[in-house]
Amino acid sequence: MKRLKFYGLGGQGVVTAGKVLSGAVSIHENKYAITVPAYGHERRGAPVFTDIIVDEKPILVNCFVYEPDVIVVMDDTIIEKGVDISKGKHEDSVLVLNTCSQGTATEYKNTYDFKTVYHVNATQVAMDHIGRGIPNSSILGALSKTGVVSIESVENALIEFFGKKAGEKNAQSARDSYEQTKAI
Amino acid sequence: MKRLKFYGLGGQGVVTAGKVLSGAVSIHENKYAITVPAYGHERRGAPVFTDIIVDEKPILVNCFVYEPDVIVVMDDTIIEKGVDISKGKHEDSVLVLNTCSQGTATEYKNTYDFKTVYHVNATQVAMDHIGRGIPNSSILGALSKTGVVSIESVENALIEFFGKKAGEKNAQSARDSYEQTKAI
Amino acid sequence: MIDIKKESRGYIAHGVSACAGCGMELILRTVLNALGQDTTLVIPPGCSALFCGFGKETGLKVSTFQGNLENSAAYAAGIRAGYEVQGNNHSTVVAFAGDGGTLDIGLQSLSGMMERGDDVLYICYDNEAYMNTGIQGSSATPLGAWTTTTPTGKPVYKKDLLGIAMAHGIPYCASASVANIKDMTKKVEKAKSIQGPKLLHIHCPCPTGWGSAPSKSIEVSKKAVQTGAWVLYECEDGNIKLNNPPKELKAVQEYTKLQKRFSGINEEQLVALQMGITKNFERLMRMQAE
Amino acid sequence: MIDIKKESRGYIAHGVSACAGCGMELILRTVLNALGQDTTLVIPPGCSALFCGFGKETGLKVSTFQGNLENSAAYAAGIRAGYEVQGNNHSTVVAFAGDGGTLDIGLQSLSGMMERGDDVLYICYDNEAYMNTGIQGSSATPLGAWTTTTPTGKPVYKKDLLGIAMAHGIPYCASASVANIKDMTKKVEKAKSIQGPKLLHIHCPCPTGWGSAPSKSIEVSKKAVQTGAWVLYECEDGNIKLNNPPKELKAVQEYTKLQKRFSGINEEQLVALQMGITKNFERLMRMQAE
Amino acid sequence: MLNQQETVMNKQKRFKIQGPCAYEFDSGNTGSWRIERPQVDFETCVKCGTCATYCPANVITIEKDKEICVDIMWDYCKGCGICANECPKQCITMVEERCGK
Amino acid sequence: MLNQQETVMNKQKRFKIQGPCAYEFDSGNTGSWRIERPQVDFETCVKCGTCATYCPANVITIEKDKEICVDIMWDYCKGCGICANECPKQCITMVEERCGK
Amino acid sequence: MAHYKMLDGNCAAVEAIKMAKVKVVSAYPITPQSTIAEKLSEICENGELEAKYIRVESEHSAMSCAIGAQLTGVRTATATASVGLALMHEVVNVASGCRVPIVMPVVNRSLASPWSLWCDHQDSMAERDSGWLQLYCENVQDVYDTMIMAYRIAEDPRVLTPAMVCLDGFFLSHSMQKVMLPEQKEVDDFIGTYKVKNLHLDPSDPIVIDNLTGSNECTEMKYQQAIGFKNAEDVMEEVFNEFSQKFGRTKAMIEGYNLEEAEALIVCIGSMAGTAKYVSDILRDQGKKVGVLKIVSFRPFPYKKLREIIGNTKKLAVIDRTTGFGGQGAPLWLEVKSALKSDVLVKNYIAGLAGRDVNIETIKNVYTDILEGNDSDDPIWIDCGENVMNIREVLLND
Amino acid sequence: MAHYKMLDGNCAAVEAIKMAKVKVVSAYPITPQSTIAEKLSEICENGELEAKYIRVESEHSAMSCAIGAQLTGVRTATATASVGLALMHEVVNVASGCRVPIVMPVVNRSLASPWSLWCDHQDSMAERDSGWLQLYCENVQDVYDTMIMAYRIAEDPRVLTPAMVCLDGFFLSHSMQKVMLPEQKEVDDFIGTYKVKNLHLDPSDPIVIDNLTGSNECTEMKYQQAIGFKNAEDVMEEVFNEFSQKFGRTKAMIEGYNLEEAEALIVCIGSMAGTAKYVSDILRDQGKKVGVLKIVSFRPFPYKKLREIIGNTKKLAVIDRTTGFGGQGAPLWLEVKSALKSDVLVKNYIAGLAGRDVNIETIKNVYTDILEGNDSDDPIWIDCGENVMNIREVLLND
Ligand SMILES: Cc1ncc(C[n+]2csc(CCOP(=O)(O)OP(=O)(O)O)c2C)c(N)n1
Ligand SMILES: Cc1ncc(C[n+]2csc(CCOP(=O)(O)OP(=O)(O)O)c2C)c(N)n1
Ligand code: SF4
Ligand code: SF4
Ligand code: SF4
Ligand code: SF4
Ligand code: SF4
Ligand code: SF4
Ligand SMILES: [Mg+2]
Ligand SMILES: [Mg+2]
Repeated sequence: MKRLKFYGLGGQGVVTAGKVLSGAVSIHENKYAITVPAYGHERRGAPVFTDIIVDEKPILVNCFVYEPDVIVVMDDTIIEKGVDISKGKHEDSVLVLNTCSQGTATEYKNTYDFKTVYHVNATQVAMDHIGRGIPNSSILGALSKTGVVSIESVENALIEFFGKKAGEKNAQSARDSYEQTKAI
Repeated sequence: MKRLKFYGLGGQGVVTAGKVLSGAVSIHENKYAITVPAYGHERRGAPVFTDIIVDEKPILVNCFVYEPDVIVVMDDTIIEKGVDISKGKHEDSVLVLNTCSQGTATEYKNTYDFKTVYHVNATQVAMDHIGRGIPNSSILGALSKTGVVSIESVENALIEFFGKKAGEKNAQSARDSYEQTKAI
Repeated sequence: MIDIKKESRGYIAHGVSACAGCGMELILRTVLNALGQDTTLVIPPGCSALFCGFGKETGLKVSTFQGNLENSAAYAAGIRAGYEVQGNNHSTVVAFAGDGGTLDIGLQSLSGMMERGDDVLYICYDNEAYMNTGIQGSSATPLGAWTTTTPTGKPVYKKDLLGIAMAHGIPYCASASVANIKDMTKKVEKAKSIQGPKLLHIHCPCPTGWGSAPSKSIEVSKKAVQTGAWVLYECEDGNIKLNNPPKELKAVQEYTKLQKRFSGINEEQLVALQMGITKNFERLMRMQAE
Repeated sequence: MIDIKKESRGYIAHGVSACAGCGMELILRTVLNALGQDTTLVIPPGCSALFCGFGKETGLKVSTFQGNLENSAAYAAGIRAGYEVQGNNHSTVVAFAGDGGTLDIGLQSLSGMMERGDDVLYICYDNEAYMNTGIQGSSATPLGAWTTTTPTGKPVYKKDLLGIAMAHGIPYCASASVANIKDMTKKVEKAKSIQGPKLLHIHCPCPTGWGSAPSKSIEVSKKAVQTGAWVLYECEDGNIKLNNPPKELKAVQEYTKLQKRFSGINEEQLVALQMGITKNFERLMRMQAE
Repeated sequence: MLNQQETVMNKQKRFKIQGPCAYEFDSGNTGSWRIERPQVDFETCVKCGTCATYCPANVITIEKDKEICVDIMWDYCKGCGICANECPKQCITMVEERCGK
Repeated sequence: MLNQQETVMNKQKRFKIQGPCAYEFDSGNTGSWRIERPQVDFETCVKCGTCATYCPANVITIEKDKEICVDIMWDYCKGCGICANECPKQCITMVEERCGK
Repeated sequence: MAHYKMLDGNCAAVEAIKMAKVKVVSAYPITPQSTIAEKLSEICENGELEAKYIRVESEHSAMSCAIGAQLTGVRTATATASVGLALMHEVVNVASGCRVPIVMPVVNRSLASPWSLWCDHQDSMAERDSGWLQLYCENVQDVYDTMIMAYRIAEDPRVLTPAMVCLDGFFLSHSMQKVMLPEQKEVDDFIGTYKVKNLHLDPSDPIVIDNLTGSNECTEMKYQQAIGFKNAEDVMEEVFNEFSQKFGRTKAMIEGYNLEEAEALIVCIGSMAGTAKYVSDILRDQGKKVGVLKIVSFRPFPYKKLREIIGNTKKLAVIDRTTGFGGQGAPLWLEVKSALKSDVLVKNYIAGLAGRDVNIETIKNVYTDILEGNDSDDPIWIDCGENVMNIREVLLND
Repeated sequence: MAHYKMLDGNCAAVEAIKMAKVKVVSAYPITPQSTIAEKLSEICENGELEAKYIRVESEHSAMSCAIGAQLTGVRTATATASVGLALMHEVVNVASGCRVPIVMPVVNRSLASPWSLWCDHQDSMAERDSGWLQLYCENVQDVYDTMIMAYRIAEDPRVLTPAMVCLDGFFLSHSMQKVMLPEQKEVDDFIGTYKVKNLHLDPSDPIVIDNLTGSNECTEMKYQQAIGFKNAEDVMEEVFNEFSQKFGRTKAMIEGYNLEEAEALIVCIGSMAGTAKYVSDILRDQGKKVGVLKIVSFRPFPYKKLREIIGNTKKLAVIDRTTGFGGQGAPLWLEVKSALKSDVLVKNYIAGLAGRDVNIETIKNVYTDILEGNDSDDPIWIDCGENVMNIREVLLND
């Protein structure tokens, strides 16, 4: 069982990323996944997070993730908004980070003591492929690097989710991001 | 404990008669009484009945009267409306009947096998004293003959209930009726 | 299927326990005569529910649902929808509710029905108080009238149901009265023929609640029309037409003096009542002129 | 007593989580500025409840009760009565509710309040849908507008709140808009000064629900006024006055084209929308003339 | 549509119903409420039908050809007196229902 | 009436309250939402106050005497752009909040 | 001086409201509550009660007005029954959650459907988790007394919980009985003037009431309510004691009758308790050791007191005047059964629905059945007709 | 062919409604139900579902429209949550009393006050006597399956009782999970077309529905409802069996997990059952003999099955996601406790109120506590903060 936590800002498609991921593993990999949505009260602007649990066998547990194996951060400024992305992190937790700077990635790695940080400029990749800086699809490409899901499944799930036309662009965005992702 | 059942028609003041009686014994005789109201659904016209229980000590029971000791019939045509006034009557039950005819009284006595029937033309008495044929006060005068309540208490209760002016007329009506009542 | 134990003319039993002289009884008979058998009634609690009967006995021959006090319009909308999806567009679905069930507790569901455009005929018989529970004041009680909850006369004016209906822009609404049975019948028939939400607001004399003589129910209604306390008019597609309006309004006392509920009215209230009536009549005449 | 953690100008915190460009935020600020501290607010669920805050934190400095969606007017009437019996006639009791909380589920309690004549100021900010639950259609949604529950455009016209209010004969009601802040302020002040039930119906641009650019919230409201999609007027003691009405109405497209909710509108709907707007404007002009 | 009813009737069956409903069309004996009853002066009557129109209980039949041209169902007439009040010829009088009372 | 508040203040006391209520007046950091920020050309500005009037967040102060005549509270400005859209002189431009992004 | 007066249950409730000097009244008529609404409007208008009467357009608004008004710091009154209470349901929970200690007479009447005008406890039992105290009355004196005590209990700072005072429709609401009324001053002394330092509205002292509350605090606030209920038990004890000292009538959360060496007890609520007592007297005379437990406070439910009071009795017949559809038993039975060890036979009887009379025969039958002692899983529906599935046979299109 | 689809709980409910081919829909949005209303309106408009969508102005009208429409003889749909369900309360009882077998998803959310958007079972538990079946779901597949089965059960002529299918707000309503969807034809075969020969409106075949009913018949009609609940147990058994044969997923009114020689069991409802199972697996691995009882059907409550299924287990930890103010325990506990002999320790835990997470720790704590076995009268409020009476301290005029 893998437990993931996605952090981001409203409008970045955090919840969508979670949904697509669960589709990718559930439908395209014959595994199981559930999303555990945290729904806030604010109309706009609050940091958003979503939890996903992935497993080979049907998932029984239905509660929030407290000790994530994978932490996905879709906006590297989120820590300035009072969000502690390291909450519940354990020895083997890895980080997937959307950032334009390797420096930031290293900083995260050191500050929070991650074994591995996967990073990519997902916003830029998204901009390149879909013309809008919404990094939900591209960050999933980066996530594939962790082995939680295959990039092919992500591509398929994106096409399914967004429909053929938009889906393919998003799939390309994910693939591109997957290829650009670096692990440190 | 005495159990009474009043039968009459809408507009005859059946419920009022019950209330006044319970006031008479409760307030003016230091006894206890409760009315058990039967509330129908019809807007108008249905036969009306009300149950009263009278006792020397506080009354515990709160349910309808099934075996009345005293049956008060405020309209002698009520039996034509499908009402069985003899329901639950026992050996010692007495009848108080508003009728203009001794014959009817006798008929009731024989048909239902009452030990005693107290009868009076209560409607006429009411008409004489209050100008309207509403026999509620006058029938209470007749009822006094049975010993359930004293005529003085009835008079006092009527004055209390209707206020001094109207009350006194009603009291006179009760007294007059009391005096005219015959037992057969 | 209704099992006829005692036959009647029309769709209602002759012997129902509405009070002697009840205007509502006459209204419902008139309405059903105009609508015919292919009708479904929704009747909320209130005096009209007397017709639904008690136990397995009923006083109605048409298919009927006795709903709650506040949702006649919603039940009717649901029934209409149910018929529609089964291809039944011919049956008339009618809510027949009192003023309390319409202007007070049921106003919201009525408003929703009117806004959505549901094909329902809503009829409010207005006896101007909660009669079935014992003559408590409603928003339809006229200024100055006694009820058990307006013991010194109602301090505010009657709510204007047709004004509210017209603000909803429904295709047809009208007032009617037992004072004019032909007019009422015509309006019911017209309403039946129109698609969409329709509202009839029918003045309903209630001897018990108004303290009028049972024999005077029609007379008092006529006086209401002659004094302008009740204005007969209709509004079709936004166009207002008064039906045979009095040339000149009689003084409101002609109307009030027939009813005990106005016996305690004071001078000030009477003046206000008269003023409200006159203003309303003039307003409607003006709106008609447009 | 409010414990100020971060001070603000006026009675509302600067940083509240209403969307960027939200018209409702501007409305509530304007309203409270005009009313001042001696105010009690009733706020139902809906976007305006954001100001009530979360947990022990609030964005409001005035005494406030967050009620239910459907009974703001009744809560306000109760509060008014409570103040009155304690001799407080000075505080303004205000219900501040959305269109859903006013024209749909809350209409009945509002109607009751208006009929009884309770001394309450009722303000409806009208963003023309249920925004807080995710843009579902309300009775205030205009014809042709997309919402999640009117996916092909709403098939019927918007409910006429002021029409309904005027039918209740309340002493003062008016429409307002963020397009004209001065006018809004004046109306709030006037409403405050009048005894009895008052209603303000304020057009409220909602970039999130309307699919308009946040920066265009004022522009779109101005277009609403210029096209007659929103008419600024007031009704005092039954007399209607349009406030600075446009000499000539612009075509409704000027208004609709700024908003994605109208992007799917078809020709027929557009014609109907335009017709409704023109008719309404003319009707009001006529009523003013009287 | 409703004319289909006749044919449909044939296919009707008794069902045991659960829940509240009524289907026996019956009539109360509201005639017993009467304190006064309308007495028509058939001579004066012009058979205009006004009384029938306004009778809330719908118990008046105008029989133009019969001597008793205004026929009242005594089982149901509540004795409200509306017919008497509205008759343009004032040919209806309300008389005490029961003599001697 | 409200002026009494000051005096009343003295008699205030902390109460333990049961049930839901809020009394800490606080402000969210809505400035962080901005993607673009309004940049005022102080030269062109005529200090008319239109921007301040329409700002939903009420974060604009017109300081007639200062060089920075249009003062914006950056902690709260949401970057909606209404001020820019409404400025009659069009002297407000929305510029990207974070460079390089 | 205290004096007797003939009152029905509704008038007794009004008398108590009047003597509690409520300041705002909002009520909507419904059978059999209507005379409460009428009487209250009358005394507001004639000055007997210095209060404002709000003629609301529904029960939902009646409760809303009462909450709004009481939040400004005054005592308020409303009253309802049946579907009226049901229509309030949503806001009934607001009153309790906001700790607004309204005292409300509920004139018990069956809920639709089927439509009925008559008494059972379905209406108030459906509110049993709504965070209100629930006190049930046996007779008219009880209605008055319970109302008066309810103000003290509900408003106590340790409790701050609204209270329903439930009286059986018609059997109490319309039954005339003589009632001992105290002097106004005695009542004033007993319940005091209303002044609660909890949530309230005051423009010169603003707070924001009932805003959105997070998962991190809601449990706590609800727990506070639970504490309110716990405290209510102690407060009731105090108030009952003081009441009996001052007014001479004994009260208890649970009242026993003929308990001595009882072999079987009927556990019941409301007006039927009187009849049960009466029958138990008769049976005692016949040598049968039977008695009655009357539950006065259903919320909080005095389960510890119940355990004590039953002593060694091993047979309890619990009569519910409501159905409890789909549960193992009806509400009262569930509470009683779950409070006791399984060596006590606790049998459930459903009786008195929609006004069906719970008469001497009914009670006797229950005693006979419980004394026989055979267990049964499902509740026993007393007086339920034969042929129950065939009461409606309709000719319909096939 | 049956196939997997990613759905959240709300969409799964909509999928079931669509495949049941309802003909009239009336719904009012409320968090977290709103997407049900939205999705239904969408598929009504785009023709995926041939039905009329009535955009009602309140939940009260939503239920009223549904009742009205279904009375004409078609299947209808509505859905709600929290205060929305509370606002329907009055008419919820009409649907059941008139035996209109509506199937309604209830997306569980806490009731105000305090205002909360999040999950607990207060809303549906307050309707537990309203004469509706209540089925609770564990996961999204379960939502779909339960909805489909609910039509069969509710509409069965032996049952004729409406059904609430309850799904935890957010935890299910907004959780994406993969769901096996059958073919339309399979569903058609399973639930059949709607045709009930009970109360219905038909102008060519008139009857009068829901008129006033006397005390002499109301008990009988309510007893008919009770019979409906009794029958529902058998019907469920049949439907569950047929469902598992046709669709391969096993269902039961009460579902046991890790029962073998269990020393202690958690009894619970809804989505927390999954977490409880997960934890019990972990603890089993650690040698602790613990398991789970998931109550699927709360109405009718399967108390006999409960007695059987617990076997020799002597410790039950009942977790209620609601409060049960003023009762000895919360609703689920009351049912469980009253069904069992007193040699079984049945302890009540209150958890997960207003969205508070019932997580692995919570469950572990419950197991630890119950295994220790000390009795306690009052429910234990899990995760309730310290200092609970002091969470609001306000400066106010004295
Ligand atoms: C929710 C609810 N509240 C109260 C009642 C009680 N009630 C039944 S009929 C009625 C009066 C209705 O008045 P109206 O609609 O004017 O009809 P009328 O009795 O005057 O014919 C009331 C208040 C009810 N049935 N339901
Ligand atoms: C009885 C009830 N039903 C539904 C809801 C859910 N709800 C909360 S806010 C809202 C929308 C309100 O719309 P509106 O009043 O127009 O305010 P807006 O959100 O648009 O500002 C709804 C439906 C509720 N709170 N109460
Ligand atoms: S009270 Fe009035 S409306 Fe009701 S039945 Fe009697 S006369 Fe008719
Ligand atoms: S959704 Fe609309 S009304 Fe609500 S906060 Fe956002 S912009 Fe304002
Ligand atoms: S109204 Fe008079 S004249 Fe006309 S038919 Fe009747 S009785 Fe004859
Ligand atoms: S008295 Fe009344 S009921 Fe009888 S016939 Fe005349 S109008 Fe009809
Ligand atoms: S609106 Fe423009 S010109 Fe006016 S003050 Fe603002 S920035 Fe200056
Ligand atoms: S961008 Fe918007 S929030 Fe910022 S100052 Fe301008 S108007 Fe105000
Ligand atoms: Mg009425
Ligand atoms: Mg809105």
